[in-house]
Amino acid sequence: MINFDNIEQALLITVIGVVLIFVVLLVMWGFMALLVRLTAPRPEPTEAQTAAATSVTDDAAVATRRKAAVVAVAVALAIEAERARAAPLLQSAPGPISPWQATLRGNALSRRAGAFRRNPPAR
Amino acid sequence: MINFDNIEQALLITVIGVVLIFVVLLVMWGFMALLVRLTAPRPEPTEAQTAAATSVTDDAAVATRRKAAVVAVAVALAIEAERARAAPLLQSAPGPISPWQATLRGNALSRRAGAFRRNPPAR
Amino acid sequence: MINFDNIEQALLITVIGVVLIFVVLLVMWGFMALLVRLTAPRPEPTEAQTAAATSVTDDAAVATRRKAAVVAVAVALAIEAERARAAPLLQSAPGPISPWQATLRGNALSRRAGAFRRNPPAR
Amino acid sequence: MDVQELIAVLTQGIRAFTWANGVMIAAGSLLIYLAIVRGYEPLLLLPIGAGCIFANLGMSAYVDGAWLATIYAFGIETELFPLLIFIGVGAMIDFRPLLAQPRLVLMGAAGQVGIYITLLLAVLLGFEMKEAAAIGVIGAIDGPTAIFVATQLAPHLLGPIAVAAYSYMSLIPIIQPPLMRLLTTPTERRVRMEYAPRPVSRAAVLIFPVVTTVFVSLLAPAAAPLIASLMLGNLLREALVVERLSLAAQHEIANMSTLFLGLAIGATMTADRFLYSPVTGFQWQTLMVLALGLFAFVMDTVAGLLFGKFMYFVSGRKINPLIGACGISAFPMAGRLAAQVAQEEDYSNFLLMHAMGANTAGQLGSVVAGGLLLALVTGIGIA
Amino acid sequence: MDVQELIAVLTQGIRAFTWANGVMIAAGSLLIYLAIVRGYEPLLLLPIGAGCIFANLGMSAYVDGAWLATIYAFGIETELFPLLIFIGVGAMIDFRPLLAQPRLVLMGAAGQVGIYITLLLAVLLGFEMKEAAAIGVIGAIDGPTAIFVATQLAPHLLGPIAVAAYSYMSLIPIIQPPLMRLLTTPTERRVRMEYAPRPVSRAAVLIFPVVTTVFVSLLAPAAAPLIASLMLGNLLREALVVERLSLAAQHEIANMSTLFLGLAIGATMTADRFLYSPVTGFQWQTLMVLALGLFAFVMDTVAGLLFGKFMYFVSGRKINPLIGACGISAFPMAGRLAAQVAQEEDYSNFLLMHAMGANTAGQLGSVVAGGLLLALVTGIGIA
Amino acid sequence: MDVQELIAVLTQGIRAFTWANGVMIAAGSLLIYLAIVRGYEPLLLLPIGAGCIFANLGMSAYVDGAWLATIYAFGIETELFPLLIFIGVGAMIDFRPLLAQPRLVLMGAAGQVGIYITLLLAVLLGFEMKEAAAIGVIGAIDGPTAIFVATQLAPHLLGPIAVAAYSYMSLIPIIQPPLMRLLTTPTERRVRMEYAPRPVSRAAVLIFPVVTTVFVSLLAPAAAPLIASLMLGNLLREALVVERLSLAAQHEIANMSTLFLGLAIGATMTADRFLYSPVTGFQWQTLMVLALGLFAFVMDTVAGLLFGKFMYFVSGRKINPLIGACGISAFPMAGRLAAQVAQEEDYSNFLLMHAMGANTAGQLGSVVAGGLLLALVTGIGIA
Ligand code: NA
Ligand code: NA
Ligand code: NA
Repeated sequence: MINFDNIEQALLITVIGVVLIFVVLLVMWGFMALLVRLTAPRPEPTEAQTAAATSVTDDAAVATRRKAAVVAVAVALAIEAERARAAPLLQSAPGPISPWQATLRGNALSRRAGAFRRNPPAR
Repeated sequence: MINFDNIEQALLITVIGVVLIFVVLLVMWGFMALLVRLTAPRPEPTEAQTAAATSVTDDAAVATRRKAAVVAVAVALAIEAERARAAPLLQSAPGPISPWQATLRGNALSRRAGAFRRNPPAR
Repeated sequence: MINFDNIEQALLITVIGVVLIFVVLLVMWGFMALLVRLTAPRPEPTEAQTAAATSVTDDAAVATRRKAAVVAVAVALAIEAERARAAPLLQSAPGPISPWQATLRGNALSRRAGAFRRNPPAR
Repeated sequence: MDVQELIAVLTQGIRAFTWANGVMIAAGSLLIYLAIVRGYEPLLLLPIGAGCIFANLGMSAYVDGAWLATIYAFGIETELFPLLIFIGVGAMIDFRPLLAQPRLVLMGAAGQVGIYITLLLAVLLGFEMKEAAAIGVIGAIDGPTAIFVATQLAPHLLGPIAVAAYSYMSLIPIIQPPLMRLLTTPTERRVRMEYAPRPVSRAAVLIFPVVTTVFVSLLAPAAAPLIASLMLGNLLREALVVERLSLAAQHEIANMSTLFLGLAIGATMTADRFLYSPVTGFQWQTLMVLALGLFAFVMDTVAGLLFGKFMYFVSGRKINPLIGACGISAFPMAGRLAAQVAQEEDYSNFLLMHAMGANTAGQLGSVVAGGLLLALVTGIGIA
Repeated sequence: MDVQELIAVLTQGIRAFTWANGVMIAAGSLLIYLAIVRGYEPLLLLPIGAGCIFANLGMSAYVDGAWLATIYAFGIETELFPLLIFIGVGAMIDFRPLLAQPRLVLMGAAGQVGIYITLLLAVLLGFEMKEAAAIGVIGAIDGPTAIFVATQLAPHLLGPIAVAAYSYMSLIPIIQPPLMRLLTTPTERRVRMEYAPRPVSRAAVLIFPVVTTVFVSLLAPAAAPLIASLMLGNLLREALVVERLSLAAQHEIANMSTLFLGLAIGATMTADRFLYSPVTGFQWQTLMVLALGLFAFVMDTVAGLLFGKFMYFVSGRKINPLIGACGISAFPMAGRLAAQVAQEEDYSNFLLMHAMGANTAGQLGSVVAGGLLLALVTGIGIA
Repeated sequence: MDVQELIAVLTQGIRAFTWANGVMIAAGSLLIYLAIVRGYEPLLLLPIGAGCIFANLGMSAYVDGAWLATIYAFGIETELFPLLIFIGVGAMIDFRPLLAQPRLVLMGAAGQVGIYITLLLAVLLGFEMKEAAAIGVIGAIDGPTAIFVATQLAPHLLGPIAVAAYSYMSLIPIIQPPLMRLLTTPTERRVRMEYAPRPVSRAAVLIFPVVTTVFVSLLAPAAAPLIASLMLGNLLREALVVERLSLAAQHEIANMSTLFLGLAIGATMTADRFLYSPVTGFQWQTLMVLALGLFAFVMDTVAGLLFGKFMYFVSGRKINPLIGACGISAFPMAGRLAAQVAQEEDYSNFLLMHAMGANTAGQLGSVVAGGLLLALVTGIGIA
């Protein structure tokens, strides 16, 4: 029942297929690296940036700032991902909120902003 | 011009058709009754429910409550029916409110929320 | 290479085509004028209208009012045109605002409303 | 290119135009007028009216390659449009009132009797059996069912059948109340019905559409696509986890299908098939279909009310006979109407839940009756 | 499976790729660039650009069974997409400014003269009559009309015609103002037009689309689908009772048709038909179509302005000749542009209402002109 | 019409019904149960389940002219539905995390190895090469890719393949974590990855989809429609100027395609092809496809994790091997899952950006792998 020709062919396809997918994606790597490098926005350090760059020198501070950035990005990404799933929530997608949701959120924001202004909203 | 074969057949179809529709829907009755009975949520009387059940004993009160319930349901249903017609309004359907509606409602609520007026939201 | 038959035909088509388009649109002019005239709302001058008509007599005032009307209409039309382009904004079109837009607008309005707080918005 | 040829080309449209086309354009305009000014089922009568006008300006469903013919082939011949609309209808129906009072389902049987009485009358008037059945199905008082059945039995009558179905449907508030008052006594109309429904669990609401589809499809395979699409829509609604699809069914899909269905049906209403053909003369069958359609509506209501009276006696005067009139389908107008007429007699009498139960039963009954009719007429091989 | 065969399979894509494909992909990318960065009619040029790229990667509209060929067959060959877009366009147009000042309708005739001048020039350049007419119709300055006519007269030129129509349309703000300033004097541009329109009743607004459909369809049956779909959309808009359908026409239907129309048209832009064929060499006609298209835009504007000047004299200097430039269609850009140029001369001169009236007249005129052209060219049986 | 004939007509549905149909209806109901109650990919499993039930009630994709057959012919045979869904998917993907860390793209290669291991096993189990490849492509762990490839290689296995693809996809949170814990050490899972991405310019984000389409289409023409539709969607998203089209792709088009795709695929699951045929007996291949599909999921994850460990060593312990598991695709669940498992070990370890990068790489890899597989299997002319 086993067809050895088929198996040979399958093995061949497997080897070629696996090699090719790596080759293609390696090329993609190169292309993407190049693309991002070539189109990178020209670094025009403003005064503020320069100041920041010089003032923060110890590694710990850098690590902390990096972590904070990562957290922020992660949260943003997670929110984005959630949005992408429940796609109707995307950008100005149709019907993202019900009338009262909008109202209550506005309300909540107002109240929260009033009471805890020193403590920026937790999330 | 009148085709008696046709009329005979039409009569037959009429009789069979009317009988069958009743038979089918009778079976549906049985099925639905069974379905609702078999899947009924287990009655687990909580304390509050028991108390209510015992405290309301006179028929008039029961009737009044029933009527109230019916009114509520009727109103809800009518609203639902209206909604189904004007389908864009359904649940989180697209575009439930205009931008300014949302704004003004938020406004109204804020005003009502007068308590926090002194600290206007940061943004 | 030049086919004189074709050119003759093209000239003929041009003449006929240009004449016909004018003829058709001339007929449309007549039809439209007639349509608007025949279906015009019966003029039933109310007291207010009559009063206004008599009180404003000097040409300058008429011109001013006319200009104001034109401005209003022009602005309205321009808004309409914008809307028609960015059609998602039409009437109760899907997704006119994002949740946070709504919230922040409500917020902004609240703050602005601060000055006139004694006169809550009419609606 | 001489002058004569030129004139021939330019007058082509006018020369093809007949007085009958003119009358049909007037008829299409009338439908649009009724839709816009009178509010008669505008979502369907406006597109049908427009399609009718277009059909009589050379853009009928019978001109190969014309845009309305393309739409007709795409959605009517394949029967997709009525089914897609049914998915949307299913997503708008709540079967809880019916599940809570399952005996009301019988009302949905009585309300279909008019189908058969009309079929009989149509045969007597000389229509072929298939035509008679297609005309009778106007009595299902449910647009998509009528169109689905008529497309299979008598596509050449699709225009008048659809127009009858939808225009009388919008006349329900005019047709039914007089019959209600005629056939019931004030005492009967004042009957209050107990509302002590069984609680309907979520499981029941989810199992119901699935089992109903299986059951009806086995018993009336011809009705299978109708019941399947209706119940699919209902399942999308009740599943709660596929709101995207449920909303798509109710909006995008339903809106597009409704617009194109109306246009395509209107596009069948050419003068020579609807009014006057140079070959076969006046098309009397159009008027007869319209008249028989009205008859079907009346007969359905009468049968429903009489069955309501029967239930009134059988139940020991506990069932208000008015809800018999909801069994005709015409969801959800008939339901609200019965509740209103009951309140005319006694303002504190709330029948809405019962009326809506009977009304959804009518929706079920219409589909089943349509399928049985198809089976009986096509299955037995009547010419 | 030997190595050679394997290499053959894996290099299949690359071997089929020619330098001309590369150039076409660059052209497609340019269209996308113009759409995104310059904002040139992005809703159409982006899909056309993408379709052009795909077409040159083996996914053209001419590969049987390929996805873009399926979409092409579904919506372009049947002419459905431009008509569906027209339903949406109709639902966005307000004809009140035109109804209130019906004499402006003549502007819509003058703005079509460029169609015929371009046709003449194209014939002189050696194009077949049908091709010349299809190229001329770029001068209708209305995308769906151009595509509808070109599909029937010269489907092989659809790509360059659509690209010309849409890319020049987005260039209107660059093309028109210099011509306006060249052909009119400041005195003429400063003319203020009285705005004392007749009140337009709801009845007029509802009767207008119906009667216009009948009238234009009879006179130019070839234009019937265009005018019918445009006026259907307008009727949906003005009916007020079918907002669901009106919104569906403007959004769901218009968005999908626009996306797929763009893709399918782009998918006709294969290198061998657009740029260089190994068999027939360079496809000069592409460049000629693009050049003639620009010529058509200029000629339309010139004709419109000259007619505006004519009206200026005839009316006793009461009509501002600038609004003649709105008769070209290009709704609604041309209308707003004329009002702007007038305000450059005199900030307190408000022409917008008149300009929009002339602009909607141009929309009507474009459809009529397209239909008449089709009738004249196909009807008379020119090879 | 005698009684026997009548009974024959009325029992037609029941007589055609077999025990196998009953089992398939139960299976369809199970899919619906899993979709609604367990939340397993409800957007697809609910329509597939419904379609399966309908298919076993006489409305299969194989009944000429039936509504589901019409939908099948319209969107599955033409391959339009998966491609339209891909336009929507593309419009939801953000490639910035990948562009910022391009080396992660290799993860997307490793995660496709399961495709080939499964293909090998399927061949060993006696499947034809095309069938084996269609089964293997379940290992692409990407619904539209699997359906696109299976439609071309083995349409008769489309049902089980789609069910496997989507039901296991929803089981990712159950399948992957144990394998992650088994194949990696706590030390490895605690590796923190630096996040110092290059800034990604708008130009890069816009050029990326265009160049990727060109590159992949040239290398694997069979994958061209997949990559083209995915990247078209992404371009619509990133263009910002065509939000209408982007939203239409994500909502209207995606919703309708999803619903009809699910129904049409379910409609292929007739008892005689899926379970038991009176002619050929039990259809063991269904169970084998389901088992092989699970195997493919496991193998992909294993290969991804092992490659992750390889990268961990190669990079000097700077790459967390968990993100290897994201290369399987299953966008975006796999990405979030890896980040979660990493946080189980160390709450302050944020891997999400890297995981999402690898995950989008997996999406790319799936498409490329699917295309290469098609090329290798069909191109070389294996029977
Ligand atoms: Na009925
Ligand atoms: Na024009
Ligand atoms: Na994968």
